[in-house]
Amino acid sequence: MIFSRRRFLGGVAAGAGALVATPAQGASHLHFAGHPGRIGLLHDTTLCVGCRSCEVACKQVNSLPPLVRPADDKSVFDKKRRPSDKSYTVVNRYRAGAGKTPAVYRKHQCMHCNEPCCASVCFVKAFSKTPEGPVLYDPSVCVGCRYCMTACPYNALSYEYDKLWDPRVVRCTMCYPRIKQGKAPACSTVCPMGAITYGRRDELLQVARNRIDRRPNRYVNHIFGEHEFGGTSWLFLSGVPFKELDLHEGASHTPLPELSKSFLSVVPLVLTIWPGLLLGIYAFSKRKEKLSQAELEQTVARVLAEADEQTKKKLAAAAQRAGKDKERAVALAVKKALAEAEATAKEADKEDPK
Amino acid sequence: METTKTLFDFMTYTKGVTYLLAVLFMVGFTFFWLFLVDRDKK
Amino acid sequence: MCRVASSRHAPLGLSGAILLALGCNGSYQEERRVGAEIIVVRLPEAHGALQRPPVEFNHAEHAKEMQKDGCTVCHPEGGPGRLSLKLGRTDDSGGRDALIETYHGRCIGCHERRTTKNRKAGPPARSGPRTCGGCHVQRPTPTSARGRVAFTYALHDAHVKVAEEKCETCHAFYDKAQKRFVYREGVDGGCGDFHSSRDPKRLRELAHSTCVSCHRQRTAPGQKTGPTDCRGCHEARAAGKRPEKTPRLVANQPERSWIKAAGAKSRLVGFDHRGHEVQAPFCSTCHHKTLKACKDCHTLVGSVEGQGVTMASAYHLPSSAHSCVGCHQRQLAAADCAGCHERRAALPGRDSCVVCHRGPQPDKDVAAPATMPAAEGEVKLAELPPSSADFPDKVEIKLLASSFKPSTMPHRKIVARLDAAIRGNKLASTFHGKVETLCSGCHHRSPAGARPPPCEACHGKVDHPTKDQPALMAAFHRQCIGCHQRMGLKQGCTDCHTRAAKEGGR
Amino acid sequence: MTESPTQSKSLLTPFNLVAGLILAVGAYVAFLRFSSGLAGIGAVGDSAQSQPWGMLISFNLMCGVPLSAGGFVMGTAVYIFGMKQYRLVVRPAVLVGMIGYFFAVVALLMDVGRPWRLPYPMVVQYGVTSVLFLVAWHVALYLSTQFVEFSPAVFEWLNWKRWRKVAVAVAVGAVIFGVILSTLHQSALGALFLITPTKVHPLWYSPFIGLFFFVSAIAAGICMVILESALAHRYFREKVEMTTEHLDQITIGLGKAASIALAVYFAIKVIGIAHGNTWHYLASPIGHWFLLELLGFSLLPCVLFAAGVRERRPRLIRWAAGLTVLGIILNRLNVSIITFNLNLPAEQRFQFHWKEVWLSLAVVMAAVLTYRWAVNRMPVHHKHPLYKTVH
Repeated sequence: MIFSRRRFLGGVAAGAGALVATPAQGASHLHFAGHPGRIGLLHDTTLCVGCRSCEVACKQVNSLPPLVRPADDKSVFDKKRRPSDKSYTVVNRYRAGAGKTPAVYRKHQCMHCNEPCCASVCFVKAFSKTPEGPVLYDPSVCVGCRYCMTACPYNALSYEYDKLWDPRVVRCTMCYPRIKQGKAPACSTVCPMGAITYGRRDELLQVARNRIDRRPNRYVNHIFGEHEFGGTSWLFLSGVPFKELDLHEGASHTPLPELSKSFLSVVPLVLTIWPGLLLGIYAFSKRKEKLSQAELEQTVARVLAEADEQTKKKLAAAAQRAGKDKERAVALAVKKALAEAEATAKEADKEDPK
Repeated sequence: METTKTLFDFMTYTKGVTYLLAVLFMVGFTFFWLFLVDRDKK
Repeated sequence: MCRVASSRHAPLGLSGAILLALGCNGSYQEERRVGAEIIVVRLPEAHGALQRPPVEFNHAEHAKEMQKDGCTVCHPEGGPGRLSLKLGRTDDSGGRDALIETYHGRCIGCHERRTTKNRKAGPPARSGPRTCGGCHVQRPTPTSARGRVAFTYALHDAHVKVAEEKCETCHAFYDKAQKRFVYREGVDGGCGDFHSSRDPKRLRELAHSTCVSCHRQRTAPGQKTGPTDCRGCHEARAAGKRPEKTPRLVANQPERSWIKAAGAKSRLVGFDHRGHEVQAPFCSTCHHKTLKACKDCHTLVGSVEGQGVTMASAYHLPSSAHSCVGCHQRQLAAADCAGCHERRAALPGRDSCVVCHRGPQPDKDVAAPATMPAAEGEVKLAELPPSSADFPDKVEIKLLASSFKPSTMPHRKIVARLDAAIRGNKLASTFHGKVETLCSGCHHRSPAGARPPPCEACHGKVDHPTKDQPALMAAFHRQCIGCHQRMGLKQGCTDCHTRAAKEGGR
Repeated sequence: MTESPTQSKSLLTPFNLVAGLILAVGAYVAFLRFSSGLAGIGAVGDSAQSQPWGMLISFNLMCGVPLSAGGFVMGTAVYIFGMKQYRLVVRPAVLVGMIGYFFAVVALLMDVGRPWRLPYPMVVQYGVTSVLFLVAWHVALYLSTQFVEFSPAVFEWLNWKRWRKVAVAVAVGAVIFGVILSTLHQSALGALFLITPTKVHPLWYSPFIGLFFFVSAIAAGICMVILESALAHRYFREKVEMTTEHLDQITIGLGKAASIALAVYFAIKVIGIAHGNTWHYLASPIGHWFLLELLGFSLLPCVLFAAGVRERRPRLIRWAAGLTVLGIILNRLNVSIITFNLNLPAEQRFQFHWKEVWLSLAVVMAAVLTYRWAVNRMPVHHKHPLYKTVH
């Protein structure tokens, strides 16, 4: 048995959502090497002849509808194809007709990334990276948001759009049920050229390096999938630049989930900093409002008091003068004073900043 | 001009440009603000 | 990249950085190839870097456009009938500012003049840019398609005919006593012999002024002349072998000789120099820049002149284009050879030493004759044996019985095809001394000649990943299809297999 | 209870007819979606596989959410910063925000494969490593928060005095909570694309994309308030209390804020280019398209806003607001559809399908009608007679 059956402890428990304590130890400078002894597949594109036996075998194993056109009908290669819900793997032809260089074929399917971004972007955690290597999907929780498909840098995931009640995200499972029985993935067993080798990923890397060393003229000195976006379970050898095979040549070695990590790390900080900050600003503006309110009231009181004083003086004067129209004059004075007070209050209001 | 080969060189260059731009925008902002509130004062 | 910061023109740096940034190239650029006619104009290193990106000047387009006006519009005469290779000057003595001024004045001036002229005359206004960004375009660093001039035997022959045996026209050695250029037969190679080690720049100037000036002057009707544009000489093209009819170039080389050196222990190698001459397009295919013998520099333990490459390496290093083994190995890329040799490429094999090392032992008292007799190099191949159980006519393979009827492999026909190719090739017949050598093309890792063990002995039902050993089906397919691919033969499924009637899908 | 004056008018107005047509066909398309799956609205072939997010996500969600940012922006300004002069536009802004979010969720329900499972990230299993997990939680929480913020209007309409009292009491808390949520999910919508550096064009892709989405959402929110207040003033005259002078004053104030937001947005976008050193892409056709978006739909409205504020021209400000809204839509579509997967062959890239576009429009139309229904009934643009003196 190639795999150790180590249990993956960690992550978030389903249902209640309580965090299970993980035995993980972290440090910013360390690298997560992944499950030891996990399996992989090596696709040597210099051997592939585009016979599409792998497509046929994949369809049989996964009970998918058979090929529309016979496998040796080369016209399917006129168009670039991608995996779909009807075929989990496709072989594409590259470089045809470009000068005298012979055609190169590359198989396209889920790469089973070491750090799968389909898993990291799933908001119901429907994906899991098994210790054996394959990335698996659980349709029982999938909502169908298709963020995983949007995120996949290899465009390897497909959706069963024509299903109404139980559409699933589908793709190569690396024949997980077969490998659990100790069998190799179907595509690797049928390849007439032996262009697909199945084995432990670390051993496959060594095999690939040996092939490059033995025939340096045949191969580009690079194993695609060893490091790209943190590495993949599927590894590729090529005699032409990987870019020409529509693979992300020169891609960063950083796993893609790392890119959203920085944003996600800000979230708890915003959740804790914002309330303090906003309440602070709120308190500040409230205080300012209160101060100006107090100031306003003071001014009004002062003006009213002044007006009162004046009225009293006027009243006294009027009383001194005395006369029949005494009462009317008093009323007039009061009115005037009140109007004045109001005007002063308004002025104060204007001075008050927003 | 050669293409950048190291992260250090890349950062040296892009940081230089971004800092320069940031300073320019800061200065620009001052004038933009003055332009905006110019009439309010009168 | 941040040259601006260290530029001598600090005050311009700030604004420069922004302008630079606006036209700056990205960091993850792919390689960009430009044609041989593109000259990248930079300042000489002594003058520091340009503030703006270097200019990619299309010489061919300008030359075509200026054909009527003649080359001298841009290139002043540096001597009688000799053009300066530089723009508007004969040397770079002016310094940085003068140099920049020359280019700006010349280019923009001309573009402007042509615009004003064209404005009166109407279109086409092929005037060229007049603003900075028009010429100084920021692009990823280009890789030029310009190659070394392939001055083949055939070309040499054509030049000899035209120069009417006046060798000193090109092979000019300055004789101080006679105070003129003379040709020294058997001594001089090309100009490079003398100049390349002293001043490569001077060599470039000389080559251009000598060749291009001569080509330019030969304008009389009926007079044959050569190219005057960059691509004419510098376009990389396959050199090929020396045409049979071109006469042999003689520079004191032997026709046949023993390769021997003081202290060497292996048997001497009989080398047919004349026979190899027709296989190589240039002398420099084997010799480097001079016509010295290999062992002159590549001494037994290596020397400074030989860049430390020992004699053994000089003859055997597979990666070298100059070594015997290296060159022989490159011949294996031919379709007739690649079928077997793409897989069995680890030359030289241990048993192949004697193919070359067949001469007398060097330490024998009997000295080898100074020249090698003509018969020494020849090899006679035996005929293919008759069909037998050990050498079957046809082999039936029933591996894919579920999908296909048994496939018949025409064993004898395949061997005969390979045998025929070998017989037609002198190098091949030398190295495939025995018929059995052919067997190991397919029956690899088993002793040549004897009835080989069955393929199933190693290639089982499933592959062995760590040994990198394919399963039997893959081994067959790789062997057959791989060879057919490399030899350009039929590769379709039904070319070997006949479909079983029941199966339709595959 | 307020009387609805529209009841007396005929329902057969041209607007109602067009709206009815859009909704009727939309209902048919929705029926197709819920009878034959997403393939029923055009999600077929390689295009749908490589471009799983179509108009319902890229337009209704990606554009609907930033254009509904007005509620949180005005809430912050009035309740946190104490800019009381904008108090009159808070309620309509919150209403627009609430309706915007609600119908973004409606679109989402149409788009996800198994809509009945939409609460799963909240109740069944937590995918905490996903940015979408944040979006889901925040949109759900924020929608509830906005309902609390808007509920006084509903309670006034229903005349539930005690409930209204409670709602008013928690208002500031709700606003602060809303601001936190908005900060995170507006930027999270952009951060969704952090993981697709190979798909979003380098000119649009940036580590700052979350910040870009957040800042542009502020501008979008302000512009929607400018437009909404002007349109309401025009089409719901009898419901609007505000005088034309007051409206113009508010428009100018908001225009100032919008011009600053856009100036900041423009600056950080340029710094984003410098940060990624993607200048050289600007010289390509797609670079010109980028420049059109950046200069024509963010720098230009920024300048127009500034000119409108300085010259006191509210009409100009309203035009600039319209331009900004278009610019935000263009930006979101550029990121999620137009430049997405640009390196793939055409048949694997996004293809417009009339059914999906129609469904998307129908959802927008439903939002507009809901808005009209609410404005005609609830005290949105005017104070309820019973609560004239309190606020």
